[in-house]
Amino acid sequence: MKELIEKLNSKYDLQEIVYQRDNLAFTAIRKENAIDAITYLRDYEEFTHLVMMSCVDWIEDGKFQLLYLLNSPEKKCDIGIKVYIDRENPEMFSAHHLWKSVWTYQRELKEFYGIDFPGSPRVNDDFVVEGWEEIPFMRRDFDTHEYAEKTYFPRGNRKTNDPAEYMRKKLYPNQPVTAKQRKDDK
Amino acid sequence: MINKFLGFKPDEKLLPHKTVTADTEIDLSSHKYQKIWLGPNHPGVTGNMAVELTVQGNTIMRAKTHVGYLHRGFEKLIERRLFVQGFPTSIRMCVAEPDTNEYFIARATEELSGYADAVPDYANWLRMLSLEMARLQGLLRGVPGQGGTFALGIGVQWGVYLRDLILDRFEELTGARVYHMYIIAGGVRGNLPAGFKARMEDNLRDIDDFIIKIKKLMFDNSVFKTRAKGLAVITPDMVDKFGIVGTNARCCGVKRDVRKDNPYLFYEKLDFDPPTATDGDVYSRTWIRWQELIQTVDLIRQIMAKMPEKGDIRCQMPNVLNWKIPKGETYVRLESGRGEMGMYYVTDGSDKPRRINLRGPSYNHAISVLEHMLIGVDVADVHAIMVSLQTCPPEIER
Amino acid sequence: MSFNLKDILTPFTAWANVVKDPVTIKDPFTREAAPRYRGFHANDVQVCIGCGSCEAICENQAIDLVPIEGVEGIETKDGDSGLRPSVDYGRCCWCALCVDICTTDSLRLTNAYTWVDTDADNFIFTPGVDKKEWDDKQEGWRKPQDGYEFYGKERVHMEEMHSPERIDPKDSFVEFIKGYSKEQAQQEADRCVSCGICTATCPAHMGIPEYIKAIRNDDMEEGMRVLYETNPLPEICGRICTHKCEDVCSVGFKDGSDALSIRWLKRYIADQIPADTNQYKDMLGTGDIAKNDKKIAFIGSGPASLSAAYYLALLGYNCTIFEKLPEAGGMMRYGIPSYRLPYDQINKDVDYIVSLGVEMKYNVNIGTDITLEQLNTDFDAVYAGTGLHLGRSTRIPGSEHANVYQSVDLLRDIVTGAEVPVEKKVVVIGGGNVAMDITRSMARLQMEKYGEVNVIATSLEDEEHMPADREEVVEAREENCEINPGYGPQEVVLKDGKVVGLKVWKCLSIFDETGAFNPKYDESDERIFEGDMVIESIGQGMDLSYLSEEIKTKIEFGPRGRIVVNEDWQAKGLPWLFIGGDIIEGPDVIHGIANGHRGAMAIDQFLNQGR
Amino acid sequence: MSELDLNDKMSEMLAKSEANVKNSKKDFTRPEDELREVVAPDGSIIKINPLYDYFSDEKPKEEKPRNGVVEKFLNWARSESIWVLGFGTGCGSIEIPPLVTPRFDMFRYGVEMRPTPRQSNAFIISGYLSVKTLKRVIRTYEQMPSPKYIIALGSCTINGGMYYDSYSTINRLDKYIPVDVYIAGCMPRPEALLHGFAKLKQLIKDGKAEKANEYARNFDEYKANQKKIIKDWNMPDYNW
Repeated sequence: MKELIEKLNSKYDLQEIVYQRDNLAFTAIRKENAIDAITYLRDYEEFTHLVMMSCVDWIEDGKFQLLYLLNSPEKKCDIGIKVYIDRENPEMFSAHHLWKSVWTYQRELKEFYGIDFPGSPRVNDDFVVEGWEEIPFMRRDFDTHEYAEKTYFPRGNRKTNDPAEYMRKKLYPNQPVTAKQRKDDK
Repeated sequence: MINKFLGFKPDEKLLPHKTVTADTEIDLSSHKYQKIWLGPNHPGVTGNMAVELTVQGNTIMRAKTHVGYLHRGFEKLIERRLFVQGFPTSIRMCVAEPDTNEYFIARATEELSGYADAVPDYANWLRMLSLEMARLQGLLRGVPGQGGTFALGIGVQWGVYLRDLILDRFEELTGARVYHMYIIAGGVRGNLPAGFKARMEDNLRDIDDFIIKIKKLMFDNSVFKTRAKGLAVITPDMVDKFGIVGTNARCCGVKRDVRKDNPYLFYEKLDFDPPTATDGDVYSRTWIRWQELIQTVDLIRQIMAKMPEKGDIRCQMPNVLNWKIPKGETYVRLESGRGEMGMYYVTDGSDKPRRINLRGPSYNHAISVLEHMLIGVDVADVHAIMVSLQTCPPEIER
Repeated sequence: MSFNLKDILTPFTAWANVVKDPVTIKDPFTREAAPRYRGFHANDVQVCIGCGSCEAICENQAIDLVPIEGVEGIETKDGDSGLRPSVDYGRCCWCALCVDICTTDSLRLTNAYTWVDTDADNFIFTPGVDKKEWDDKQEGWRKPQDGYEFYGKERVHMEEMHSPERIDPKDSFVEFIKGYSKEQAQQEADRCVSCGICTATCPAHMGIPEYIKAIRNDDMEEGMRVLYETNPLPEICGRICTHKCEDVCSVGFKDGSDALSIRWLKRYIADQIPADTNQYKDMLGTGDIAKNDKKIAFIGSGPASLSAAYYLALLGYNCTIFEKLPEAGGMMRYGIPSYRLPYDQINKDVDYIVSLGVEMKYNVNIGTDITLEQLNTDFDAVYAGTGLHLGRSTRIPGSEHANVYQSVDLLRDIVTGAEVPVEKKVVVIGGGNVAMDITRSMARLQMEKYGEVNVIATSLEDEEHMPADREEVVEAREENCEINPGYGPQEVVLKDGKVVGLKVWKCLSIFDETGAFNPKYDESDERIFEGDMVIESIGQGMDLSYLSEEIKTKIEFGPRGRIVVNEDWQAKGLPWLFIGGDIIEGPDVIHGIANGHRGAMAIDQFLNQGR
Repeated sequence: MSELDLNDKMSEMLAKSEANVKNSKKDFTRPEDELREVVAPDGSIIKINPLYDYFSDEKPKEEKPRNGVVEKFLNWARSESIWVLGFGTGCGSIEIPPLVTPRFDMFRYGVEMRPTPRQSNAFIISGYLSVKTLKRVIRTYEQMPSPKYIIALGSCTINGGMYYDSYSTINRLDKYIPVDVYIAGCMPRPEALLHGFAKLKQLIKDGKAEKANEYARNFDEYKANQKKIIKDWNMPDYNW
């Protein structure tokens, strides 16, 4: 595993390398090198099985992190290739020519995160939702709870109490201490 | 089909899928083709999904899978929940074998927070037991279900009954029939009840009996053979190209089994060899699953014999309400009844996961593989192919 | 495709099932679920304390906390929020995490599973309050045992000096509880379930879950901000608070689990910040406060006055504290031995308050050096936060003897450095914290003087009802003091004009049926505790000598001689005189701090009325 | 060119031709291809392509109960033949197979599964409904002949269940289609489902299972609610 990563590093100048387990490593690679590296791993290093493609929204850094998780059935180890792309107008090179399953993932990422993969077949088709009008729902800045409350109106026959506040009023009636408590008591 | 059955040999050239090749232009306005939707409201479709078929006569020219009818946004919801709250939510991602998802969440959080080695052995054996029981109940639905797609309803009646007996055992062990919520970070949520092994053994004996009956019913059945053999062949070169895993890969001789390749829990201590076949068609896939049924019964017996009599069920973990996990990411996988399942788990140092992503085998099987397989097939065989690929829509759309 | 006859005939073996017994369940409607099945909720509302952990852990927001006031047959108890969980079966997923985290083990799931209704609004109920047919079912999911815990049950042990060395004359009055390390504090803080019952119970309503959270996040400055919001004496309170919060802590509710050591965690936060008033000011954002022209005088520098002065100083008032004794702190300094509360920690808290512009005037005796009326004319308002500095006597025969002392006097003398009489054998009367303080102080002094400990403490209350904190009693015993609870003093035995012992009778009961103080004794069980001196420590009285006779006629006195105050802490009859601290609440530092804070708010309101 | 790539090529061509059909201005000359004129719900007259003709312009009608004994007899008959549509909308449908098979055997109570809405009178909403499924459920429900009943399973149909904060699933089923019987549980056991059927039978016998008529009466309100959340309303208002 280590030698392989070293080899990859000399070839593609990896950005971060994390050995999560003996047989699992994550590494970040530059966007322009990514497809090249993945093709290399597939064709020359026996990483023939694409386990999954995924994406993480690092909104605080303004980045999307794409993940190509490759598995080598021969070496029985996995390598996760991470690619950071800008959150503004996110776009990534399509890898649909490498595996048949890739275009489904890319279609999913397009819908879930709004990442475009030019050239990928059917990438603009609806995947799981119909007629979605908000921002892509898997982005961190989409608040699903707020959206659900506003759209699907839950039943209104419920009310809860904070034990601390309720009990304080019971034990020390009309004896607020902090400004917030004074406000509450009024 | 009846012609085939009675030995008539129709002119092969007249069959549409033989005359229409991939080069032929398909012009929908020509009125030669028709679009039909199979599902979501269709009793034969596996779960709530749809296949949009473009057919000429009885032959499928083109298929498109439509999913999303069961989309609940789990991955988004779990990002809003504490680590301990994630697992009751996550298991709903897969109704056929929910225990697998419990294991992912538990295992990933343990690994990322450094508790992976602290889980008691006894708890790990119990985890393995519940995972194998889940595989067994899935197979008890799946194997006869394949017969069901060829109108052999009786097998389903037996299988579902026996599955119910396993669910009774689950109920005893875990407290629920379908969504067990048993494997929790740090261990499991209950001890083996008194007399469990004996009752389980009783059920396993019934299943042994069923295994022989179902062989006679399905695999020695000329109808089943005629229809299943040669149908929807997976070739070894397709396996990596489409990301085919599990029994669907093993049916064409590519031996892929996470339990052997990347052993987890105590699978190294068990004696088993995943079955393989060479034909790659619906028949051999079902045949492998039937063999796996035998093997799973054997594995459960082995687990019950080898597991310690008692032990701790959970290690001491941080307070679940305040539990934070340092920044990190991992991928955990296991072999479910449908093949390799896995979960990509990212944490960012807060008390909630940053991202989880489930990799279900159906993601590829039901979309790219199925759409490829259905071309040139009779409409009547669609269900058989879907069931034989073990499509499970909830794990596609999550 | 070839097929043979066998393949056509074998499937017909399925017909063999025709002669088999059917597997159908005859009556599925009454079928019982498994004993561990997770069905519908049941709650033992008498045991439940309404801590809300179930609400916190529910991932579906299915649980609400609703009041049970007015529900028949349910009484709330100490540390009971008066709320009970109500479950929305339009949300529940029956994962039973609520059961597993329940701090009282009162919540469980029965194995009932049938609830059919035509109205969706009916699926909300309060288990145990709304009667359901499954309430009496015993089968179902309960929290698994055998080491399955969602939070740590045991308190993290705190380093301390052990008995022989802690009464070793070398450092007998050095603080012997060492405080938590960072790891220990975080581990202890991790046990908190953030229910807030402590906050409600604490007279000062300290944000306990919030500062414990700050410990978990290792953010001491945030912790200090939370502390100072309601309590300006964290170092002091972190050591000697009577921690009513720990008594009601939901984590320690069950047998075999310890309450969170909230007091030590508070001390941990305060200890992490060095005694540097500038750093305090930066941290708490009190660097520049706009002063106004109002002046307030404080009588006494105990917790109530310090707390009131602090919060008023923050609002820009000019505060002056008049203290009879040479240093600030009141009973905290002069009533509590330094092995429990070292002086530098008192100074740390006081120094910060002084740095905010609070003026301290020591050795000023109100009433003699300056009259209260004079204060009224010089200042806009006066706050009296004096403590209980007068010892009470048992008034038993022989108690007027010179070798019979009052514990408060002795404790004060120890602090001021005056000569303290130490005899070889000492008997202490009293079972409260002050009695323990004097017992243990005498033990240390005896050790210093004679090299051995010979102190006997006795109290009316029996072992279980001793008012002192449990750990005080245990630690006193560790220090070789003899604690003999359950005896009533009858006479100081004199021989040749010298004290030789204390005659006691076994006490059977302290209060009579009406609840009045009327102890009953077993006269046959008489003992004599030998001793050369007797120290009385049965409670303290207040010293109101600073009130002139004229003022005394203007204000009202309630039971036990306490000054009656209105809800704005003003003495009835004298709106400019605000009262707080032990003289209205009894001896308790946190009460003092709390009503000091409330008094400050009342003074602020009083002085701002005109504007 | 391998077979796999050929399939891809075929897909591309098919997609192209689909686009052609959608954009084509070609007149359909055959009689069955002629455009049909209908009155839309808003009163306007529109022309629709017979290929996409799923238009119905009649609102559902309330069914008035018949006279005393006749209605009683009919209700008894209805209650003893509950034909359930085999549409597994959510995870609760995993508990349907045990009911259909010998162990719980619901046939003995007169409950049977049917493959098409035209033959069924009961619809089990087995748990959560994503908006995408809701659209299909509404169409299916409207295609079922009256009298028809809805059984809702689990928390999700009552108040959103564990997906209360999901952007994709609805919270309250009764806002969109009328529900006769709710069964609590996540998911309800087969036995609980049988209890649900028993309750439904009782309601039918008592003549209280009138939710289909309620749907017809408050049709506009239901439609408004449905349209509020189904963003691409590319289906007709009347589906029968």
